[in-house]
Amino acid sequence: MAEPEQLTLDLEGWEGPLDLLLSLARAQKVDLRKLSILALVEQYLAFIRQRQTLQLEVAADYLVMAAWLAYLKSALLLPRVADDEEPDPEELALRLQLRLERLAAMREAGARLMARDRLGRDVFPRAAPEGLRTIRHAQWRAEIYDLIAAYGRVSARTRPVMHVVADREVMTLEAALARVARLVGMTLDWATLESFLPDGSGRLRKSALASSFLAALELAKQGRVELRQQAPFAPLLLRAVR
Amino acid sequence: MTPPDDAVRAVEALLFAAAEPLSVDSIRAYVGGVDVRAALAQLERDYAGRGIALVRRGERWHFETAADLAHLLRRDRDEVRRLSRAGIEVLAIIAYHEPVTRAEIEAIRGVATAKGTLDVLMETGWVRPAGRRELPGRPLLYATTPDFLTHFGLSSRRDLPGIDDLRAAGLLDPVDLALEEALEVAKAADSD
Amino acid sequence: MTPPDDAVRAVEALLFAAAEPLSVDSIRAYVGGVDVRAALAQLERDYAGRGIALVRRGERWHFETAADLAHLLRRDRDEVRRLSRAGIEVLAIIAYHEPVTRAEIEAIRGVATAKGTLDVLMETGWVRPAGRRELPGRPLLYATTPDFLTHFGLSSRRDLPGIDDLRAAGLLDPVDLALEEALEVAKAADSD
Repeated sequence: MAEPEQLTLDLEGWEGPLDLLLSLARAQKVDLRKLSILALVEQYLAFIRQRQTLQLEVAADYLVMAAWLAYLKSALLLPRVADDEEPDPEELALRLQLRLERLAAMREAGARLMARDRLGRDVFPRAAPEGLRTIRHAQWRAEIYDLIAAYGRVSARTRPVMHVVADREVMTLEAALARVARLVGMTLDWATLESFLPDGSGRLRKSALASSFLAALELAKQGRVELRQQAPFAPLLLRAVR
Repeated sequence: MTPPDDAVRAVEALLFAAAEPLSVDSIRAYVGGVDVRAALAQLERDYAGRGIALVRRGERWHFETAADLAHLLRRDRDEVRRLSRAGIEVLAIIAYHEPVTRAEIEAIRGVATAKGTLDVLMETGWVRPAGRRELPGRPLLYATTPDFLTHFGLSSRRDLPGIDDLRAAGLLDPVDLALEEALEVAKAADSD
Repeated sequence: MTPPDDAVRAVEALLFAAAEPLSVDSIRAYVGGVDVRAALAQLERDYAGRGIALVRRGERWHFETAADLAHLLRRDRDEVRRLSRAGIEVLAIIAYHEPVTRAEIEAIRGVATAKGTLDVLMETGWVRPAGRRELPGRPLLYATTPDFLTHFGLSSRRDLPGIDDLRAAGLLDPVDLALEEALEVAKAADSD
């Protein structure tokens, strides 16, 4: 039967119904393998009944266990009926016993574990080890392809304007203006526009002709040269203004 | 002490200076081409019976103070985390059954395990997730860590107190399996 | 080692576990009525020539790693590292344009270049400072090193493919795309 002092214990003190059952089993002071399951069941039911008569709240899982144990008790007490539908009460009792043994084994194992010489409590490592250091050396790697591809990428991003200009031979208006203004002062006579052009290939010559023509018009507007043309498409002549 | 050779001195200095236990491989990474295992064996002999001991914890080695001097050195301030009863029980179940799912832990304890209990155990560094069980829902498995062995002074899990007896008694087998075996035994006895 | 007596073992363990060097008095406070000085003298003899040494600093005692083994406590490890995209671009610009200032690199890349990028390149050993440009502020010039040529398998910088080679290899494709786009736009404008 439940011992009076256990009744004063709070249910919160147990980690669930199995824990309570194990505590009661321990009170039988026998090897769990020789435990009287019937006696244990009666203790549990008595304990729960006591709690209820005291009108204390009993957690649902304790009541579920109580109901199951009440069923087990009646099955164990009543004569066996050969019936495959009903689980064998001996087997149910055995299962409960096995569970209690396993929980008891783990509880004891936990206690033995905690009682070992524990690092930082009973045995100690060095409190102030020098420590080990790993010095990492970077081994830098890059492939030549990465390098030239990167340069291609940079060039692709920034070069288009530069390379278009470099590819074309042109004479700018400023250059033509300077050249024509300089050359026209070196002769007193009429001279054709073509004679002011620099030597060079066809493309540069075309560009220079167009620029020099514009330069001639600009210089005429400024009153620095005179222009003369005998007929449409005839050579364009220019002369410095005195 | 016997004057040690260079390899023994090197391993000794290294383990002494290390902030945590070292595996044979990491010792070798520092000291180079010496017979590390032979040096460890020599050190174990050199330190036998002294105030400091060379111990193996899992695959890692370290020096610690001799266990029998605990009474001189014991510090019981809050340096060692105090586990709750549930925490101790869950740690024991994981250590003796690993790898184990939470459902398996709960089957043994007969009670739902608060999430916080496993969290605390993981925070101590003694328990780690260890993959998943190939079952519906792929539940997470838990196992102990090398730090667990270090903290509890175990050379390996085989050193867990009483584990051989528990295994021999079938107390580490699930209840269903144990039940079947018990019934077999009973049947065999009947048929005699 | 000679099997030590209890006093020696106690002092040994205590000094090993202590966070700082201990005076004879504080050792005595822990280990009680033993001859601490005799124990220290014995330990000094025991550890002579080992990987660990008992040393006295002023009036305090502690264990430390033997001085001649300090070099073992560090391990060198090579790690292969790759340059970032910015790093390789800056390196390429230096290689093609050297000697070149940071401002010039930025002008060519069209992007501001972090100081760290040049630092990393100098760390690789492929780039070196190469004097200063005689401009206001005297900006530092950068150039490649002989190691650069070695690493990239070049006998001289002239081996680097020129712009025409790059174009032929399709490495300037983005330019052609940009050009085509510009022409498309011009054509569309004409047809209006």
